Amino acid sequence: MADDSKPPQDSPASSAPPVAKTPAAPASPAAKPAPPAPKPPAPVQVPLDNELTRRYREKFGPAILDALEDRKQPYLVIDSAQLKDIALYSRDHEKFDLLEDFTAVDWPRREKRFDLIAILYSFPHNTRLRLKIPVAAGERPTSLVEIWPTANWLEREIFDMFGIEFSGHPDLKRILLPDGWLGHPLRKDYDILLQDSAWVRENLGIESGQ
Amino acid sequence: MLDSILFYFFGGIAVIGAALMVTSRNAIHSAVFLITTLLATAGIFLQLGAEFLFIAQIILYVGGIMVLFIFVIMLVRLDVALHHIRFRMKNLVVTIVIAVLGAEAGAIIYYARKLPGQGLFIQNVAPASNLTPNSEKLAQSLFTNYLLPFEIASVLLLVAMVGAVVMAKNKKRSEDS
Amino acid sequence: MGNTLQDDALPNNNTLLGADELVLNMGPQHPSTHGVLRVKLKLDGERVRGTECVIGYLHRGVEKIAENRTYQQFAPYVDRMDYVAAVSNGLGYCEAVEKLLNVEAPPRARVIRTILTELQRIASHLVWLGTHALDIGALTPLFYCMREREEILKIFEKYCGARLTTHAFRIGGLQYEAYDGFEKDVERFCLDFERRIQEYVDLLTGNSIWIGRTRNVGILNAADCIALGASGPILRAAGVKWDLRKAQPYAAYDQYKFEIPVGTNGDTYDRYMVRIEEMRQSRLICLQAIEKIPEGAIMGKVGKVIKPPAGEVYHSIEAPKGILGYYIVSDGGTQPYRVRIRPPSFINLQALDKMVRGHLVADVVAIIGTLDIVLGEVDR
Amino acid sequence: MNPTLHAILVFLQTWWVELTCGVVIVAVVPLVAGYVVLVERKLMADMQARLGPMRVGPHGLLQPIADAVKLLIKEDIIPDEADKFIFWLAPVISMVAALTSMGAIAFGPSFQVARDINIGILFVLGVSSLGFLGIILGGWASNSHYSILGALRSTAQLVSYETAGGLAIISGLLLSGTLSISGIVAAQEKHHVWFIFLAPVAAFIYLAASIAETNRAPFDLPEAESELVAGYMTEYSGFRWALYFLGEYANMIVVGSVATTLFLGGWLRPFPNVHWLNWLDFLPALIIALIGVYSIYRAGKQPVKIQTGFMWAVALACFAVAFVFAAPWLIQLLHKFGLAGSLSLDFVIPGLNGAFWFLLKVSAYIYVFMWLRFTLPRYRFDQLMHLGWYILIPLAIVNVFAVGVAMLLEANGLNRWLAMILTLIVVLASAIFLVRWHDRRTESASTASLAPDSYAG
Repeated sequence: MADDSKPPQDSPASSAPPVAKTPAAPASPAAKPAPPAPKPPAPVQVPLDNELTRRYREKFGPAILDALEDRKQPYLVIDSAQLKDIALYSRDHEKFDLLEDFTAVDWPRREKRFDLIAILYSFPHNTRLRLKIPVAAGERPTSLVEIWPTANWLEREIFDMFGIEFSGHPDLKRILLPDGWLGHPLRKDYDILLQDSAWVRENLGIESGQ
Repeated sequence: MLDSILFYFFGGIAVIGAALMVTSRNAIHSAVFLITTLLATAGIFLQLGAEFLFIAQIILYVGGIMVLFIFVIMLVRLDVALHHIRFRMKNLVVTIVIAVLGAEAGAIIYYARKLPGQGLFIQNVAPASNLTPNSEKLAQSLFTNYLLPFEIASVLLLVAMVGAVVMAKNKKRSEDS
Repeated sequence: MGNTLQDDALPNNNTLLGADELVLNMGPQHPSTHGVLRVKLKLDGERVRGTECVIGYLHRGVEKIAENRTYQQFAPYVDRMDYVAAVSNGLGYCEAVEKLLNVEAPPRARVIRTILTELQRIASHLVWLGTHALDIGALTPLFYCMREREEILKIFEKYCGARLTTHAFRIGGLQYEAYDGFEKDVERFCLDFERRIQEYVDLLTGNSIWIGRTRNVGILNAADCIALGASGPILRAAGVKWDLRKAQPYAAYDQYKFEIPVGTNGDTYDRYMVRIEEMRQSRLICLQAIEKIPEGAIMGKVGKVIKPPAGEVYHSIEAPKGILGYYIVSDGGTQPYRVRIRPPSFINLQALDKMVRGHLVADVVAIIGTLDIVLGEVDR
Repeated sequence: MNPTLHAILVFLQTWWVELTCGVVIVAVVPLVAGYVVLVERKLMADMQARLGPMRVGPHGLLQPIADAVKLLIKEDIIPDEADKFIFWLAPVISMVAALTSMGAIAFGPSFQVARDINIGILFVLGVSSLGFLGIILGGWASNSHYSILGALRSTAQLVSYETAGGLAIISGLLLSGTLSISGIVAAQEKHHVWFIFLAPVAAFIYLAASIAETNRAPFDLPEAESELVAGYMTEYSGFRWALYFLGEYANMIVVGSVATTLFLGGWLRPFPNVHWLNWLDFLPALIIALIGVYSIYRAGKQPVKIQTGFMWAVALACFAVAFVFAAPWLIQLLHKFGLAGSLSLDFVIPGLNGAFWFLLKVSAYIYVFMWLRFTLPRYRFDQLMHLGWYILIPLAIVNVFAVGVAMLLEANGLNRWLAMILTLIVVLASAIFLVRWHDRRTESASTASLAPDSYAG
């Protein structure tokens, strides 16, 4: 189980480059090699052990992979299998009633290359909590639409930008990019030339416009 | 002279409009040609000095009824409806209808000659400009001699209107429930 | 949510009754979709049975651009998201990066930031009011609103040389000192503005057509607002007395007294009243702030090269349209590893479907107007 | 003499006034409509703290001509899927109906095409309502959803507001006792009062109905810009669009004329029977001359030479017109000095002055239209329908009865004003009742319809 705060686990175990693992980005001759892995972050994050995290750990045990604090902002690293239960618990028992944002970060060198980030806000307590859910490339995490309807478009955007599919989403399709778009732009290995050369091949009949 | 020019002008338009109305395939086009015919007829009324009739024709038929016609045609798929109307014996039916209408027209022309007066084709007409304005007279006769038929017609129309409203409301209620 | 219109093809209009539902394609080129929003309306007569928003016509990949720019280089890009409230965008971004760096802007910079941001809020609400009124058919308020907005833009222009996409703030503070007469300009505007607001109120608030067009239209109650993530005036109109400026004060908001206006019904009229009152409160904040702008430096201790330590931060502010959040991940380099922007318009727009169901086409226009979206921000 | 030529000469001798008026209407109305647009833009600009058109000619005075030229040379687009014949026909119907209905309007005691027609006001109403055919057909022919929605709205609106407007007119007709336009004006002269004072509610209802009939804000739903783009004329461009546009403005002039004739005393000057106010007859010449003086004053302030020249031209035109208006008096003056011989132009006075007063009143009426447009938001469609059916039509019916009762009371010896006020109280009370009742109805309806739906998400 990887988290970006733990340098030893950051480098991938498998030797295959992450590009080959992404199903939605077809290998293209123009595609650049994956950018170098980010430098392991210095440990600004400190382990967090307060009442809130204790409650979570108590309730979900091993599904809470880690509880950390970064610049005084707490976050939990949780197992994607338990995502829905934890989300439901957060909303109903911990009163995190607003899903302020839901997004993802790509760490291509990691075994589970994506982090889903759910930013929760509690109106009664005026506090925020981030849930960080590591997700592997082909994995289909549970959709949060039933818990927070606002997740609908946010998940569509994640799908659009990262290619993460959510199981149980009512209408998962691209939202910001056109339907025929190739690849998922916010992946670190996305190559901007991909789209261009595909268009050139299709419409001009030549190999590359560059 | 002017009168006859106008008469033949409007009459020609009315006949041409009627013919086009029957022959055109598009229902909206038919409606437009029907409007042309109605307007031309109204023109004849005006030329005859029947001003009230003229404006009643325009307001009621063209402004009211035809607008509703077009409204309905716009909303309903008439091309589909036309498909259903085609049937095998249509040529026979058409022939019969033409024959009956032709016979009727012939009979009228034939017997009209024998009627007292000048027959169907009137030779001498008083110029329309010599006629007196007749709107007031029309109103007078409607509200004196023909008051009862007039009121009965009004009540009939009112009944029809209320009936239409009731039917529409009932349908809506059953849809709601 | 998540309703899909199966039949994309528009049926021939000769078959209006044949098809039970009429699909009306509103936008992307439509006078009242505020840019390039496209809404597919499923209509039953003129009543809306469902909607689908098609967005992304203005997508520029702002979040991707951020990954290839340094922190300073990216700052002007955020102005181009919500281009009618560029200053607020800049404030959110600069404060987020400051949090990432663990620095704070000096007090003077924070007060000036507050003044400019509140002026921007007024300007943004003025644009909203004008266009919203125009959507509902009132032609005149637009020009009155633009007249006042012009005064605000003039202040911006004097301050930093730009009017629309200002790039007024820098990471760590400000680049420019307030110009001579800045306080006087702001004061003159604020003193004049109360009278001007009264003009809009006179034109609209008591007008029975306006009330008829807005009251009970597009109701979104508090529970729905929170579930759909709708924030800002929409949330407050539903009766939730919540404002990030009070809940988690940033910039210099903790120093000033102001009220959070709330509505009761959560309809279009309440949102109108809330925004009008917000303009008044912003005016009060500005007046308080120019009373005493602290002396001192305007730039915090930030080096020429910004290299935040690895880690991540989320910072959100109360932009004119709602919660504007920045989630920034640093890998320790000079360029952000990931910048996620939580655009209020994008998330508020999601509530459109719920708000318009059962209403008429004319109300769709009013509701899009009352959501106060800016497509540059929706599409990023 | 050649008999044909003779016949033509006789024809021209009998009909020259009518022919001239017809030609003038067809030729001048588009131009006037263009300038009404300019005036509207200028007024709107004034109310909205801006300047309006300023570029073409001094103060934008040539803007309508530039617009017309632009529209003429614009590409004429007919959508592929449109019904070409109807698409072509519809704007023509709209324009022709508006122009034809002007035929029966008396712009002055002698400026009328259909002079003898004894159903004048019905003619105007009936023929101008034909313009809606153009709108409906155009909306259908464009084969576009916005167009057809505009056409549907337009039809529904026509049916509702023609009824209310017609009933309002009946109230006026009851007072005049004739359908003939000159008869109506004569009746007002005889009664010594404009009918707006005898039947104010009818005048108000007609104002509302006429705004709806001309598709102007706040009832401009068939072309509601922010909802239906441009409604029935969404797909029209270039000169076809201009025909619709001209039709709309010509229609404004028509309804303004009807209202003027029926409620504002037609071509009569204020207080036509008060002799010590006869100097008012001299007012038209004076006003026009003053406009000329003002133009000269402005001419000095124009930045460009050609604009100065244009302003001078405007001033000269004003003086020429003023001279025509003043000519009868000048000749009277000459008579005093025994200079003019047997020449007399006195017969021109009622005609010219009548036209002046008539157009002034029409302008005032149109000004109210514009004023409302810049001030009020737009009604929603159902609100418009409710206003028409639940408030205006019942009120109009009540008003017809009230006017009838008032006339009966007067015939039985009651003071006219007393009778009028008594019935007016009844009408206003019923108006208040209708509005209250309708408000309560809609309130309960809206809460009922929203309740089950509000948790659909």
